[in-house]
Amino acid sequence: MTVRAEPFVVNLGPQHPSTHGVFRLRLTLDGERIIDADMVMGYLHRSMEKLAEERTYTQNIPFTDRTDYLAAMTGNLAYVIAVEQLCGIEPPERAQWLRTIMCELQRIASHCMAVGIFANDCGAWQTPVMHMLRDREKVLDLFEMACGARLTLNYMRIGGVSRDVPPEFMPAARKLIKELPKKLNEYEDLLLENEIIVERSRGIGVLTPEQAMANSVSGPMLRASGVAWDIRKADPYAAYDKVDFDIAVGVHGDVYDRFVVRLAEMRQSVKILEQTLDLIPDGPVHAQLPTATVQPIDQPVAPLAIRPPVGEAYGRIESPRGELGFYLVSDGSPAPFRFHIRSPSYINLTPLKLMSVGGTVADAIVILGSVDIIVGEVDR
Amino acid sequence: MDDTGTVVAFYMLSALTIVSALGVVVVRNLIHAVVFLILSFVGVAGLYITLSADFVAVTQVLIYAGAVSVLILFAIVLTPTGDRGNQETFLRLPALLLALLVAFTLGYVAIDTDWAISDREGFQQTASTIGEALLDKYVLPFEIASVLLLVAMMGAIVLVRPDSAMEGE
Amino acid sequence: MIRLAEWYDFRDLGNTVGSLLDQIRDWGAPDWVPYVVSGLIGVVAILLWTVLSVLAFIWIERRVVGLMQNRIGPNRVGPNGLLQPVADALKLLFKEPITTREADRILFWLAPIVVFVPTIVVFAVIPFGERMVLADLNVGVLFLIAVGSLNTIAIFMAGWSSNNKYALIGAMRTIAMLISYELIQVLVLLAAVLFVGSMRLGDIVAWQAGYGVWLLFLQPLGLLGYIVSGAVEMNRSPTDIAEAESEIVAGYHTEYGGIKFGFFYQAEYLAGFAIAAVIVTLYMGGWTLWGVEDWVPGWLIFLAKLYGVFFIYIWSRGTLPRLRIDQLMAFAWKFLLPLSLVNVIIIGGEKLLWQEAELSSGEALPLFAVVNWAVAVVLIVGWAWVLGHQRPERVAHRAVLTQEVGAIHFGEPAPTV
Amino acid sequence: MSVNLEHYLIVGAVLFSVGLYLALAKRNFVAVLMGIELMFNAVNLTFVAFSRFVRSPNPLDGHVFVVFVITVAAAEAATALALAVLLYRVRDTINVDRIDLLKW
Repeated sequence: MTVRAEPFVVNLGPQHPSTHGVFRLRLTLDGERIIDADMVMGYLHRSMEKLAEERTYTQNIPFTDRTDYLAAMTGNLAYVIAVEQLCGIEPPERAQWLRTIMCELQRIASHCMAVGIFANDCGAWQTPVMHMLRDREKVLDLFEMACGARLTLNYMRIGGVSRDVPPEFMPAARKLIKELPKKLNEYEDLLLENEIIVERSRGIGVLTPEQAMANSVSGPMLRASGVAWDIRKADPYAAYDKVDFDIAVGVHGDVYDRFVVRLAEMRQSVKILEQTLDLIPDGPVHAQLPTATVQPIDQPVAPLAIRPPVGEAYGRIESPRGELGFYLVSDGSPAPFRFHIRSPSYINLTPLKLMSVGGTVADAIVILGSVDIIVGEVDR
Repeated sequence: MDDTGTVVAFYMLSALTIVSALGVVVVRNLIHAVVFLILSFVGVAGLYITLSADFVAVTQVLIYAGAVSVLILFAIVLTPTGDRGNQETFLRLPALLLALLVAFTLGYVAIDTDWAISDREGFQQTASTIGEALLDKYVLPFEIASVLLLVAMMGAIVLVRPDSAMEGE
Repeated sequence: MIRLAEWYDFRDLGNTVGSLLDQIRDWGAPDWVPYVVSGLIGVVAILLWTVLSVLAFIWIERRVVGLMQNRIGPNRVGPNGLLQPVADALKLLFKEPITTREADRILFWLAPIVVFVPTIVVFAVIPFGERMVLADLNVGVLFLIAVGSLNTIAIFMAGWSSNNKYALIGAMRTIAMLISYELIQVLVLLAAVLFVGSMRLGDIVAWQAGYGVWLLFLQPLGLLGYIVSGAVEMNRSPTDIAEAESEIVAGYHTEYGGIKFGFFYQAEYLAGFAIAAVIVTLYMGGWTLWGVEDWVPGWLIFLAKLYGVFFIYIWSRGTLPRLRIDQLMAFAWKFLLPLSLVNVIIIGGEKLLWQEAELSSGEALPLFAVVNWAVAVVLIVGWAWVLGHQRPERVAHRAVLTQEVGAIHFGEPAPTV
Repeated sequence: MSVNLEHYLIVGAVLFSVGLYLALAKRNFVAVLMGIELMFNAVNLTFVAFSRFVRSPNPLDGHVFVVFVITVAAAEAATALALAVLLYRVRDTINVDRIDLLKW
């Protein structure tokens, strides 16, 4: 009979400085080792999917930036692509390019947050985060120039983009793209070879490709486990098939690789932005909505609401956290019959217990940081 | 030993030591008992200073108040909470009588015999003399003490290691 | 340099106080009065200095770390934030120091005091200036370690009595850390005392001034060991395990509110000053600066060096991430302990060589300095390599870039940085 | 009025008897150990007192003895507390009364 320290349950969250929002992780500890970890979610559940069924398709667009509030652009785009598939609308050329630019800018901003918060979870006392937020501010200024908002953008429309970018957007974007590689080199010098970060993240929370695929993980987590799967290449949308870029892939599947993959992805986004800013054509930014779907005047519901034909559609894109998809079922009325969000953060959390059992409390925090969840998207 | 400062210090420190020693006996919670024990250790260290034995006083604080007390605290934390009430065993009275008997005999012997008091003043500094004595006159006990410490350390670790084979029935 | 008249020559406050004491003796006070008065002046001076510099440094630290993170730092309260520490102190004063219902009342109340006292007592032994030391013990260095080991109990009391899971984990972690790094401190200070030959801090400063060399140049391994264990003792920079915000919320002082938490916060800063003071006295020549102390007041040089060393800790707090508790323990037992043992052996050998071979200090010391620095570099790099610092899975690398979708690259060699 | 050897010996005697009572009367094994530590302290005190007051060729031998006593006491405390933990692990109690079986 050994000294059995009876298991010791510790609650991380919901009110905890490093669980990225109201998310609770109940850890059962034997001394310092974690025996069991189960997640308690739903603190931020706003029942978006039910609310969306009472609103018309156009009124649902603002919902999509509130799910993943750190990557609102990608939220809008995924929903809008789904509706366009439903109605068979083809947005004009310039709108496609504008969507690509906006999504890549959003990826840079979101990855800045993710890498900064990860270094903060390792204990780096907010210094890396503050530097990365400075760069994120520049991206948010560009968004403010384009659509007036910084976080909940509501920029995309069904059939194109809400408005064309002002003339000073392009030079500002070019200036940002010139500065970013220098900043990224600085972060890589500071963080990549930092002894303590390497010590805290190498070999921790390892996810083999088979486990990743079995848990349907997507995004940087999947690529860190060595699987080169990127929806921008696999099922290109907007103007991604006309741009040349690489997929960043890790080789060990541990926390360090996720951090390294995110840094490499930011470089790829800069590479894409350089090409898009040169190749973007002129022209209209919003398609002409086909009249057939417009409802005659005498109907009490908003006259111009789009009424897609009966059927279903699934639009998916590569958001900074993984495969973000919208599944819409239309019954011919102006409001969707079923509005479901495939949120990558929620699904990326499934292997959390698999990864953190056996580690210590400090590892659990670092692993949770590397999954990079957004509780708004997890709880919808 | 007659300047007023040392005399006042002696009475205060010995009062502190004896009261906290009695506190260890009286108090009902074992953790409080350890705190009183640490207080008595520090009191004894103060008494050493009045005897101008500075090296021994600091070693006492370092070893007893710093290390041994933490050992005792950890032992209490690792053992069951049931026996933390500092209760007495059934042979309380005989123990009390024996303790008083010992106290009186020692006290009587202390007062009765006339010790060969020397008229020496306090030591100026003791550390270097102790060091030299340890290394030339008492070098053998010094080596044996180090071996003893090594054995005690290894013994303690082997005893407490969870997967050690020494299980009970 | 003309010596100004005794009493208003502020170069060293020592003789100012001395002349004051002679004044008292002339008034025919009994012999113990000047002794008590000088003690009183010393205590009041130290307390005043520590409180003021803690307040000053709360402000300096928040501004400096703010600048490191390209933000401004406190500038609302008072002229660009100068009254911020005072506001914090007042806030702490007015907050209700609640005691949790199940807490062990006496220990809960006693813990902040027992944390605070040893940290202040360390300053009694530190020589601030020429004759400015409160208690000139000739076991000074041992006194530093003994008092340093006392706050282990205080942290246990705080963690145990607040009856809170987080506090208990924090207390256990801190105690394990403190004990293992205390061992390193003892070995490192042993080497320093061995070389100088006396434990009295005054003698150590005089020795360094006499030979015009700082122990910093002679014992790099010792300094490395002491800086790291100093960072551990004051729970700061890469080792703030106790109140690792991202992990267990606030460590052993989770349950403390109001001025009780103020004591812990103040004790942490004081520990920082104490460690910096010991580093300056032992390794950086205390209040002497190669002769500069003849015309610049000694205590001014000492304070300048002390704040410089403390700035290094602020700097490392602003940049370095935190080590896990088991990595920190492994670092102590597997890396620092062997190194400090080797350091003691080398220094002992050099001391013997210096005395037996009757080398003059002119040739011996530079030779020893070069040898020690070379040995330090070789040992650190070699021992880190032996411990597997550069083993394959610890080498930093970048992501693999590929074009074809769906390929599995798990386990392939990655481009190193 | 001055303090001399007898005062210290009396304080030592009192401390020793309190330690003895603790060692004999307490039920918890760790409390018994605390009693033993107190007795060690009492003995140390008398050593230092003798080395301060009594005439002897080299007076500081008392201090050397105290240093040896302290090391032995520390080693003994470590082993005894390891035994306490082991006792708890095997017998599930460290109540001195219940451990009366000479073999186990």
